[in-house]
Amino acid sequence: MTPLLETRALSKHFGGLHVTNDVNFALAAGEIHCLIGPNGAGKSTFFRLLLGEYTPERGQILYAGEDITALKPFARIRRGMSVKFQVPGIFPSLSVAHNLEIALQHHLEGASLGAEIRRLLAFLNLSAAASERAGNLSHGQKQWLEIGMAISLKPRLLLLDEPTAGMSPDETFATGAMVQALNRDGVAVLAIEHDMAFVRQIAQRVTVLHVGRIFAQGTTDAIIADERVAAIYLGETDAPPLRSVADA
Amino acid sequence: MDLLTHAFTFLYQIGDAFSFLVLSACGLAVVFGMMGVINLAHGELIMCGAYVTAATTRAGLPLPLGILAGALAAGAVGMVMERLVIRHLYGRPLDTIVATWGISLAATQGTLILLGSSMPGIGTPLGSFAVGGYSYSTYRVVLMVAAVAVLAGLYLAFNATRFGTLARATIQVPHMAEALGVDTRTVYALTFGLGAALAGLAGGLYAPTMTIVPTMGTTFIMEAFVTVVVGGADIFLGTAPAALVLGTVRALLTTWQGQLFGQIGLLVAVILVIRVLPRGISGLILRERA
Amino acid sequence: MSLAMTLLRRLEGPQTLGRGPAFWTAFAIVIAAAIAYPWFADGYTVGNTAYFFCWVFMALGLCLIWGYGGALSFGQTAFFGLSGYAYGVLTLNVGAAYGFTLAALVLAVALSAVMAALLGYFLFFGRIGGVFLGIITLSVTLALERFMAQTAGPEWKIGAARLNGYNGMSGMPPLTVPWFDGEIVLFPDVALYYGLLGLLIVVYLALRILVNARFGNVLVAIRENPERAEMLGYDVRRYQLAAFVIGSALAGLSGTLYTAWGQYITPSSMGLTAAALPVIWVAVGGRGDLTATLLGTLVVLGGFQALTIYGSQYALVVMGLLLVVVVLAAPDGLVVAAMRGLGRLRRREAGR
Amino acid sequence: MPRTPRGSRLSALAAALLLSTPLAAPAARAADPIKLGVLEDQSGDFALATIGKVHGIQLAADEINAAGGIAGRKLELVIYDTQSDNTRYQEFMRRVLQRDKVNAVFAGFSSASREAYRPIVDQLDGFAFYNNQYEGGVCDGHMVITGAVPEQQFSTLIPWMMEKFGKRVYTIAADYNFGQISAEWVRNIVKENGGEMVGEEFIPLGVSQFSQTIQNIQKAKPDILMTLLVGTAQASYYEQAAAANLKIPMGSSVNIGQGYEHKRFQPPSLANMYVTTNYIEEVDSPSSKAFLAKWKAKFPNEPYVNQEAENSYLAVYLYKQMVERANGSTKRADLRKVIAAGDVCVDAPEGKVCIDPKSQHASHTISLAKVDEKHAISFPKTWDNIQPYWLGKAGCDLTQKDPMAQYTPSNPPKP
Repeated sequence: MTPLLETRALSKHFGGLHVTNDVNFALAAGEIHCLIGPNGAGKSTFFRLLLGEYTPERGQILYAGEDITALKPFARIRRGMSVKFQVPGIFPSLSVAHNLEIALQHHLEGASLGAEIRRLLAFLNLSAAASERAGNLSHGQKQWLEIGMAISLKPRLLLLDEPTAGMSPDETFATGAMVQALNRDGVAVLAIEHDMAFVRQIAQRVTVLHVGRIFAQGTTDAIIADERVAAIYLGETDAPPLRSVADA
Repeated sequence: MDLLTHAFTFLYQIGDAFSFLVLSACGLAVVFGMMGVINLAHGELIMCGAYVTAATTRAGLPLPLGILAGALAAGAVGMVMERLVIRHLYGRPLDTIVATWGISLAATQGTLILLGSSMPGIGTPLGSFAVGGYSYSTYRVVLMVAAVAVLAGLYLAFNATRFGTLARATIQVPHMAEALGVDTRTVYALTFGLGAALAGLAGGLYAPTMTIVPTMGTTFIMEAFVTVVVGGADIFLGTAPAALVLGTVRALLTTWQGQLFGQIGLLVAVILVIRVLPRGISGLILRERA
Repeated sequence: MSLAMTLLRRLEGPQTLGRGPAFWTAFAIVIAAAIAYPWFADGYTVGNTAYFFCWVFMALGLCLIWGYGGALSFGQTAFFGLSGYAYGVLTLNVGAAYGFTLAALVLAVALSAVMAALLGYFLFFGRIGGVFLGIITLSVTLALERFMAQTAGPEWKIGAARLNGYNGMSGMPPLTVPWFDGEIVLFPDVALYYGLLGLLIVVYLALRILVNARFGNVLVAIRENPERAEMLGYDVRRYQLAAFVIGSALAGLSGTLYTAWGQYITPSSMGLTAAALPVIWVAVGGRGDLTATLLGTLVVLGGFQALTIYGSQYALVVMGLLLVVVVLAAPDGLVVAAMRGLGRLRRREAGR
Repeated sequence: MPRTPRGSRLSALAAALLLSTPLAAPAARAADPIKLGVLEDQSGDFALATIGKVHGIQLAADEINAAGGIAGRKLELVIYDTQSDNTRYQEFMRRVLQRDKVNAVFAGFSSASREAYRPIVDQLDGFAFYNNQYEGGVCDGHMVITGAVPEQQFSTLIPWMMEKFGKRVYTIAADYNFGQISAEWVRNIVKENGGEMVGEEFIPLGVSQFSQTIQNIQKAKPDILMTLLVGTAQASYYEQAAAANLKIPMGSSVNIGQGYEHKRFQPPSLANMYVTTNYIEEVDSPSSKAFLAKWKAKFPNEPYVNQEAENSYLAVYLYKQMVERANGSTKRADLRKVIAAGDVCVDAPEGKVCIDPKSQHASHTISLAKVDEKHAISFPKTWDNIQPYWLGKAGCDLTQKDPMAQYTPSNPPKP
């Protein structure tokens, strides 16, 4: 079966620094896949390549069998990809409901638009904050709002960049439940995540990136058990490398 | 006319355009490059420097000290401006443009009301020299030397002093600098003051060669902006090469087609450069180096 | 009736202040007052108000580009001048018969729209934003000004129309509306006033519909967070370009009307001072809202004129300081601040 | 082009509206003051040269009022600051004509400002005095122009300089109407007198750096340099040329007489400059001295009394004479009948000044001012009664026809 998303020999470098190096990656439809790796491993760059914010020097990106390497970001989104950024990407001075409306107006209008906004607000635990300025929400609520906007597009593939960053354990767990609920409706998920509890909660498969290359790949348990993976993380905790351009 | 004279005249013209661009732009470049602030009142700071220089020189101060006084006065005005207005607008670059434009309006007209429609000039010192049948103003050569000296001075200030280190740290990673106990507000204020003082210096240096009127800032401002935009955020890798390129472009176009083309050429250059190099020349150089 | 209700609903939305019966009643009263106004004012005052109306279109256009779209264009005057000159060239060559001045108006505005599309394509598809956008647009208008300023010679003419350099082009006819038994010349004063009032109401309501529609939603989304807007599948460049074209066409409309009003257009209407004026109007009134911009522009125009009359040489100082104070104390604009204050007051009254 | 609304419902409504407002002015009674609108730049770029114009009008009005007014009516001035801004001229010209209902307007410094208000004066049938030296060519029955024009300044200056210094002439001029048209005049007069143009360079307004220009001039080695530079930025030329030791005799129609550069710049940057002007405060005649004494008594802080200040002053007296000879009428048609008689003259501080009925421009006494090393002024020559001859010769005759247009030597009136 054709994978939903596939990269072939994908490479990107900044100056002399290879931040994505010959990555061959595949994601099946309906799968929840986590991308982990120490800081500077090239996870965010990989995401930006998938989204079209960066152009690769070499390699291809295929979505549902179609080569999308040269497509602009918005065109990829229209094909059924969707993203939630690490820093909440919302429209701060607009109301929460208005944020969702902008995401939903692609395919809905009038009364059904209003109904869908209400349904989503309930799903996101944000009903009470519907007319609040989005910029005034708590950090966790902003994350949820952005997830709500991302799923408003009815994506087949959802990219999540550290969806639980800055969340309390309760919020993290609720987020995991949300992701799983979406996945039951057939949405494939690719998530960058540091929180191993969260990874364990949602991931079906895990890929480890290290210095721009795929370092290991497998089921969650297998990866957690892999000593080499632990070693690169330990290396990181001892001496945190400076944030590179790639991660910024 | 022999080749040597030709070469000298051409170099003199480029040098002349270069020094004008560098001196009018470096203050703006410090403020824009380091702080991301577009200061539309830059021309009025130049005017302030020129007024103070002219006034003190007429009062009997030697010209170099007068120029220094002009730079210091403009720097002080800049610090006050930063404290009262700019400080409250960090992170709102478009609002800063609007506010500094308001300051510029009020300053020009306020000067007219307070000090009259013009100030007597102070005359260009140092006389002239001749090369191959042409005579040149010696002071213009001083201006070229001053432009190079200002660049060198800035390089030292930012790379060899504690202020420079702190300033660069503050600008690159503000929260980190703050965490390390740097008083970032003071650093911003000093940086803005430095930019203003450089503007005042430009005004002081050009005061002996120009009519001193409240609107004189506008004759600098467009060139200054063009240079900074073409140069990008870095003063040394941006402003200096940009001034050189633009100075050459302008000298060539002016020689070839007259002053109008020299002027319009500058504006077209800025449009093209932004299109091709959105981060200016320094962006290009930094990317190549990285 | 239901059509009217639908229309009314489209006029309201999160992108515009003022909604509900209270607002529209006030709106109707203001319109009625504006229609009755010439009965109570002298010819000069009416003509002067019509003159203010000429400028408002440019302000509304900038409000759309900057306030809603988040792109500060410092060069709207380029289109103002371009359309003004285009109107002059067209009417000086063809004349005013058969309502041609109206055709010239449309053509002149269309020219600005086309030029804005070209420039905008270059800017937005080149991903130029923030302060750089301001500097490029400013450069464009200054380059145009400097070019036009030196076209005094007899060789600079288009057909019968001499560009006439810095002194400006003059002698074009005022707007003329063909009528059953003759034609109405929209000279300043009452006839022009009603013409412009009608146009202003139409443009204002049309813009309200536009910004409250899907288009406006996307535009504010781009202002708030362009990356997120793109990641919701919107082609940010197209929306910015569309806003820029509409806003610039409105600047062109202002330029055409101004030229017809004074039968005169000059390069200095594209100069640095002129270029900054629309920014001031929009910033002082409140860039985030059409109504605020409309009111703010009229207040600032009237206020600055009054200052010049009564404050003489202090006018420019006051203008400059006012700008600084507004940016510092009421960053959303004076009218928006006042409207919010009013709303808060009313809520407090209601709460009691 | 239709000039008035005619036969339609809407315009009838408009007319009704206008009439219903209480503004049908009552016929002027003898005791009503005569109102003069004054639109001059008291702030902005041009203020330097124009504040004196307002003072000149105030001085004349005070004198006239002290002597009983014009035909028994006092003068009342309505003064607006136009801020060196063309749109302000448009706004305030409407205001003085429609709201203040002035009888005549004294307005404008730059030619652009004049062209901005002229359509409004024409449209509202006003009567305006433009009291400024300019590039010439305005043939408009609504205008009286008291400033000197190129033929008056160049037909005197250039032959005199060519005789004294040589026949090779180089022109640097501001790159706009005034500069281009003046340069055209220089070119024509140099040719008529057997001279040679060795260079011509146009400088955009606002340019303040002249190294290249100075070098071009050195290369061409002219005997005479005509400097037709305008504005405070361009004035920087003199300082820079002097610093580069450029010592070519300079001629100008615009410097000294307008912006008193010899007072503002450090000597000797303007040394060896020759200017033809109809008045500057140094003019050494009894009438000039008396005028200056009156001026300094009223405005002791005036930095300089330039030619435009005197133009403005004498314009009020010209207007006084017209009204008196029209038996107190201030109607434009009546005043133009007086002008058409061809002998409206006043004894101004500069000497005798008369209005030419064909062009409604003024004849002048032209003084040749020489600036020396110390920036002191001397007058090697004076020409009396120099006529603004060109427009009349080219075919403008306002006693016959009023085209309300501006012409240039290369774009003359069509026969």
